[in-house]
Amino acid sequence: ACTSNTTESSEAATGGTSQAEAGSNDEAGETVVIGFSAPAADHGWMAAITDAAKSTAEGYDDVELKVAEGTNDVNLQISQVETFINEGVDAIVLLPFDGAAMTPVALKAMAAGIPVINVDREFNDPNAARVTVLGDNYGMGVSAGQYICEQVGDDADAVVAEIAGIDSLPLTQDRSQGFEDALAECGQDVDNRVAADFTVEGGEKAAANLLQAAPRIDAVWNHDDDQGVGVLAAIENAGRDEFIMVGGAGSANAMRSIQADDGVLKATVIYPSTQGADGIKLARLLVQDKAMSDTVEVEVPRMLQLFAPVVTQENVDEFLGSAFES
Amino acid sequence: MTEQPRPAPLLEMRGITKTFPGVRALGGVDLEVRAGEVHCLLGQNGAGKSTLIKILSASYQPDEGEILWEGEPVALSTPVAAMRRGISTIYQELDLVAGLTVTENIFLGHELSVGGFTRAIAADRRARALLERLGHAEIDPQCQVGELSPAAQQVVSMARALSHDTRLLILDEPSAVLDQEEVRNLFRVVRDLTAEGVAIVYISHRLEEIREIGDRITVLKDGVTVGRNLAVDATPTPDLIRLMTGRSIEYVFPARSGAARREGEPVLQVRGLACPGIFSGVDLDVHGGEIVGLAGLVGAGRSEIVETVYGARRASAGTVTVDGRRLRRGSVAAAVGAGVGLCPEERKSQGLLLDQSLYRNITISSLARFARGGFLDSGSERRRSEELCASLDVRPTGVERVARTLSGGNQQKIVLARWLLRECRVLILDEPTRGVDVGARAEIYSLIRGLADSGVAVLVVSSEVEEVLGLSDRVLVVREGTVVHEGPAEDIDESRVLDLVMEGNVA
Amino acid sequence: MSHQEPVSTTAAPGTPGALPPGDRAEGTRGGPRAPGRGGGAQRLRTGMGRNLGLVLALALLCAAGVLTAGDRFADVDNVLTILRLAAVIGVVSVGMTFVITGGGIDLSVGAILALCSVWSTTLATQALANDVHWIVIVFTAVAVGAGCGLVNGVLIAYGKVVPFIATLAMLASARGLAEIISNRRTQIVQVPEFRDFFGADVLGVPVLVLLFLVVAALGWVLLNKTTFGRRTLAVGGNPEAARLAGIRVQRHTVMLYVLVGVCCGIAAVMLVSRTTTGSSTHGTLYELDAIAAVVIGGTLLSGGRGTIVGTVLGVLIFTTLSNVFTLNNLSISAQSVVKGLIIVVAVLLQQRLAERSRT
Amino acid sequence: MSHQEPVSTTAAPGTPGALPPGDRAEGTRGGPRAPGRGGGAQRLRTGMGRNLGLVLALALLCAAGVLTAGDRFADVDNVLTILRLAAVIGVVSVGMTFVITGGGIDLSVGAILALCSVWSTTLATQALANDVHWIVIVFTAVAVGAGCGLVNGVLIAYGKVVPFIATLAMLASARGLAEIISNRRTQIVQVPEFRDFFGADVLGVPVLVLLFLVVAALGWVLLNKTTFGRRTLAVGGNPEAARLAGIRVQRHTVMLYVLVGVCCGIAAVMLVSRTTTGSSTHGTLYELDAIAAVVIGGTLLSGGRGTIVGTVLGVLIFTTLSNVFTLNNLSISAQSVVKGLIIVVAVLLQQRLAERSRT
Ligand SMILES: Nc1ncnc2c1ncn2[C@@H]1O[C@H](COP(=O)(O)OP(=O)(O)OP(=O)(O)O)[C@@H](O)[C@H]1O
Ligand SMILES: Nc1ncnc2c1ncn2[C@@H]1O[C@H](COP(=O)(O)OP(=O)(O)OP(=O)(O)O)[C@@H](O)[C@H]1O
Ligand SMILES: O[C@@H]1[C@H](O)[C@H](O)CO[C@H]1O
Ligand SMILES: [Mg+2]
Ligand SMILES: [Mg+2]
Repeated sequence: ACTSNTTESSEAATGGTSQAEAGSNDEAGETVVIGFSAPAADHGWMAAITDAAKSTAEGYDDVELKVAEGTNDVNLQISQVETFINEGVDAIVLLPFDGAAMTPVALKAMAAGIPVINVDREFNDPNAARVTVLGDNYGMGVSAGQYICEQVGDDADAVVAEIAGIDSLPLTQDRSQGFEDALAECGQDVDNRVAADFTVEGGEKAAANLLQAAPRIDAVWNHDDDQGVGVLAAIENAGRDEFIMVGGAGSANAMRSIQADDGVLKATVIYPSTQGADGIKLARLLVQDKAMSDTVEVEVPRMLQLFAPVVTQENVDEFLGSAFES
Repeated sequence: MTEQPRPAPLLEMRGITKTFPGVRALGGVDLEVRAGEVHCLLGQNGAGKSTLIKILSASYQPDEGEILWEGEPVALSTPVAAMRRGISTIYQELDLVAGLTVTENIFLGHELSVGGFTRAIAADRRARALLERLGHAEIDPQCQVGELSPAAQQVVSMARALSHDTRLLILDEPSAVLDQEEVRNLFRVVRDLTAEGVAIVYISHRLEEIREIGDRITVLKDGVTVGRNLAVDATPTPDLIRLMTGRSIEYVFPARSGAARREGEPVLQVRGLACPGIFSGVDLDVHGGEIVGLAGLVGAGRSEIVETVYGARRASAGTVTVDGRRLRRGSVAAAVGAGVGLCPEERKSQGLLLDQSLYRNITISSLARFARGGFLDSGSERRRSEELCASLDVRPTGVERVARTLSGGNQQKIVLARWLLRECRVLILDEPTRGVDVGARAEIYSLIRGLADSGVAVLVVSSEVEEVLGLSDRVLVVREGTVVHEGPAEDIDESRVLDLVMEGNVA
Repeated sequence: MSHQEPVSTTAAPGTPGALPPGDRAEGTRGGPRAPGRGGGAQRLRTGMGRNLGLVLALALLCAAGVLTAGDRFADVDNVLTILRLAAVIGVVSVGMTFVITGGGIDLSVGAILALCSVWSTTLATQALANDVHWIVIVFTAVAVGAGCGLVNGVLIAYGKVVPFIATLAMLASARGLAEIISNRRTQIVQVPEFRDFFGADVLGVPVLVLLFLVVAALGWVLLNKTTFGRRTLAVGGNPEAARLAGIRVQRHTVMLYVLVGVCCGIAAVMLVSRTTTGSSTHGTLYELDAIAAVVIGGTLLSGGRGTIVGTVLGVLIFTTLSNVFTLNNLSISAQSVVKGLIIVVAVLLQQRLAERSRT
Repeated sequence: MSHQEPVSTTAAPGTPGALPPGDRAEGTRGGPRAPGRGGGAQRLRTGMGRNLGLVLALALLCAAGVLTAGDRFADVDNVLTILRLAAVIGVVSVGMTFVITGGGIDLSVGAILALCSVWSTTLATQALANDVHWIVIVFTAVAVGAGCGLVNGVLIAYGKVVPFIATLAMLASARGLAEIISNRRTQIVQVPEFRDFFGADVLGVPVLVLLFLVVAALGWVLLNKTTFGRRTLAVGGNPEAARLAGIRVQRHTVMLYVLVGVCCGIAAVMLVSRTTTGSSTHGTLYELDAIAAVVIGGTLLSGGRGTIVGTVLGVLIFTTLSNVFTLNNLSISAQSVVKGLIIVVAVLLQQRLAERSRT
């Protein structure tokens, strides 16, 4: 039931009050109560998700947003959704800590007639969500891999390294898989791989060790720009600059650095932090029984998969406006 | 007292040795105990008494030697094995679980139960019966043991021993925490038991008790048996002391120097001190050079009074002045700063850093003296501590030793050494000779007197009336938190003190 | 004997030789109790004084819930939501109460739970459960939990490794193993009977909540009415005295860790049924939550005193707190700050009340 | 000391009614040592026996590093990398050693570090530091750390809240506050002098590593050579006896928590310079890492005995471990499993060696 690959990301700026397309959809309707639950904001991207969702909701007079405590405990997150169901909210925007684990309670909400908008980490039952908004994790890996292929070419000795995010998340594995597959296309593979935890500190630690493990590197892909701040600090501490680095997620910091071309970071692949905000908008449309005005469909589509473009110095200006401040 | 018939002794221990790292606690000890007798084990602090009985109760394993039970060699490998044979022990350090009730402690390890479920009511009933038999029906079986006085805890330990089918009961310094009335009660129980054929091994430093209750005596010295199966009636006290110490010391108190002690301002002055529910209206003067004793029953509140004087408890009313300066209420640091020292009643829990070396225990209250700008000169700490230990005859020697490994009496000396080092103006001693042997007692007495003579004001609490009277210049008798008598020690005798503490209706 | 009988006294700052080490840890350690005041042990002994503060704290929380969220809080469904949330961590906490009462600690509960959840939901186990009976899943989870507990217990009791360190090592190993077994992928439960059984209600009460109640009740009986419980208190309060009383302290210690392991297994089954998944990330930081609930409940962190009722109240306080937060839409960061404050206030309150109830 | 010095002896299993909780926690808790076997307290007393196991464990690890990664391991840069990684957690662990030796525990170190890092890198502070001197950043971090420590200490010493609970509450509150202050954004340090100073090398040794060495050396002197250290041991060993010996136990306890707070402040400065950022996510789970390093090092978890050298060795073991793993490209999951095993083996080894060195 996939509908489209809209390039939505550039539209819903972090600022929230979306200035673009002030079509009839933005006219106030009946008040919509939306419950929002996401994992703990233990890194900048996740914090940005919640912040963008909140400010988007604030931009509408007809949206009342209830934000539950961010948590990495699925047991607690389930009970938060149960609370929303008990309260009888109009819609639930859910970024699950673990998609599969949150599926039963999402099904319960749907059964209770409350539409669920699934963001970022996918449920394992299509009936558990009315709409799914996904980043393209596999695609991110592919984009990063292709960019690196272009840069290192078919140099058989090239050393490619990867600094992954939290290794136990399915999305990390998707990203790594995409990266590996794209590299294989040009005869490369990952020579050194470490995993961090999406935090600055974790990135610094992992990178410091990685740089020791690999005395010479040609290209690095770092999954996440939050941890990227730490990765760059470690690279600077080690005084290394013989390689290029590609980031992930697309923070404003990273883009500014790409723009200034002041270091090894040459590109980043976008994973929009506005997915939560998209979720809020879609929830509002659903409840108010509106459609997406740019499609001809009468109903909001089932699934929205966001695009993972590569940002380089050439096109960075296009993306900087929508990037998240980590 | 009556000679038993001939069959093999109930218990024989032969050539028992036990070595701890660096210390040979037992170097070949023999002991023979017959059913129905009270067999006394005598010896100085550190002679090895507690170690021997711990081997008997299988808390330790001997390095060498054999144990015969009714003539048969036995291996006592676990405490349970010893208990099965009917050996029950009341340790010098009470071994109760403070958080459990009296009943729970009595039946710990052999609970009355059906299918794993405890039978609380039946156990309470039996506990009550045991306590009654011990003459302490007033102890509530439901009470938590941690709330009981040491004396009452002792009774609980006894009840626990009796809850087993006991054939040999070991008592390691049971009277140390008891007053005279309670000792009498203990002896009654002991006689009942021996009449039933139970054998008793009795350890005490109080020779008069041994005279009263004992049948035969084994004397240990430096971990070897030096006196074997001596009949109590036939062995004069000086002989016993000579066996134990190698010297002949009398149980004597140093002479009072008698000079004008009460002149001038008292060093320690207490006025109207009160602590709700415990004591009230306590006035107290101690002059430099004077020893003042507090007599009374266990539980009369003497420890609380001295602890409050010391600032370890907060008074609700009253003042304490030292050399004319008023002490801040409830502050030990203020008292110590003003030159007051306290040897607390419970040396293990209140006095010692058990897992630290002796010198650290001794210097802890005088650190400033060994420090320059906060940095310690531990060399001179050690040297001063060595000197003090030598002068107090602490054994074994070596100030790097860990306090825990010392025998009870020697631990007491370490606490004393702490305050000797500090050179106090006022020294408060709560039960200073509890668990201390005859030889060391005499030394401690003369040490206390020597301190007083050098101008220190000394306040002594003791449950041994004889000790209070013999040691002090002036005596205060405390009953239920009130001072009921005050006067020179020469003017009062033991029976009068007992009258006062029991009835207490005279001035 | 006359009324000044020492036996009936309260205790004794003057006779602290007898104070259990436990008491020190609560009262004295890091600051002695005020002179003339009783120590924690006796202070909190009476059922009333002991739990009064907790009940009050919970009542205040509920009042706050009703005031701020009205009917949305005081609603059967909402109460059931709170109880369902409490159930998983509650079962773990009951087990933790035993270990702590017995003088130990277990930092590995969350990791063991994860390992149990993963092991019992691997495809092989599920295939077996499909063929045989879903009870295979339950059995696997509990057996894995017991096994981990056994390892902990043996290391601690016989290997003489400090509990903190032994269980910290288990934390790392069990979570690593869970990741390896699951290949870091969430395991989805396919056995419908399993899901049906645990997802059901009995007379309107969810099976999960019933399970929690049963475990808590069994725990209460075990701790308070059996020789096992009695010995746990003794082993935690004074292990040497326990040994001299003939209790096999080492064996008992092993049993305590197996017990908490079994509780983790049960909790794993509950979480698997609630999420329909096994995952190596399940139960993260449950160790801190469980220990906090147990200690807030009044069990002595140093052993020798334990209370199941207190633990259950402690768990309910934390879960109700989360619920009230969710209902009130507080800022996420403010929630943590408030949580910290509430913990401190609850403990201080409980101490003051218990002290008053003594006098 | 002659070699049969009883200082290195076993504890008296026969007198354990009086065992301090300290000793129990290591030896007896959760399983008494066998009769005639040593308790922790004296066994590990001599410098040699005490640290031999640790040195050996570290040597084995290094051997493994050289064998598997050859020159990449035994390389000056790599050693400096390990030391730099060790520096931040090392400073925290030195502070933790004092708190634990003094009978407490601090679960809030990571959160305090985060709060210090965030507070000292807010725009206002940075603007101030730009105008005045970068030392403002350092000063702010240390002052915030000391303030948090003061709150912990007062709650514990005067409020009589158990250290575990008081610092757990601080953990939640400090991290929440850090999120509020930073608005959950990473604060990037703009003051170049700050970065230059801490990023520099002195004779080839990074300033961060030097700082760590200085803190460790000061800690060693403070613990072993001063009245403060001696009192810390007394307060941790037997608080009641310490009080009756005239030590102001409550005040001392407060100072210990302030001390660890200051260490967190210093560590925050180090981490800020290393990552060039302040963040509310800094220092996550440092509490467990620090406690593990301290306890592996040989400090008694229940107080009364502490060793800075052991702590430093403990920290080095953990950081070397993750370095060796990364050099070998091992998966994180395998790392966790092996980490758990190594913790246990190191502790068991240390015990056996220490026991042998006694006899
Ligand atoms: N914490 C307390 N609260 C209330 N009353 C107490 C407390 N501690 C002790 N008491 C009371 O104080 C009195 C004195 O106690 P204690 O047994 O210490 O006296 P003592 O004369 O020092 O006896 P001993 O010779 O055993 O040292 C007892 O009657 C007891 O009831
Ligand atoms: N665990 C131990 N480690 C080392 N030495 C010990 C240990 N236990 C006892 N000792 C030593 O063994 C000797 C005998 O001690 P024990 O406790 O048996 O003496 P005691 O006769 O009971 O003395 P007291 O009358 O003072 O109680 C002492 O020198 C003591 O220091
Ligand atoms: O949590 C993750 C990471 O922050 C990543 O950078 C984007 O995807 C989110 O789900
Ligand atoms: Mg003895
Ligand atoms: Mg007394």
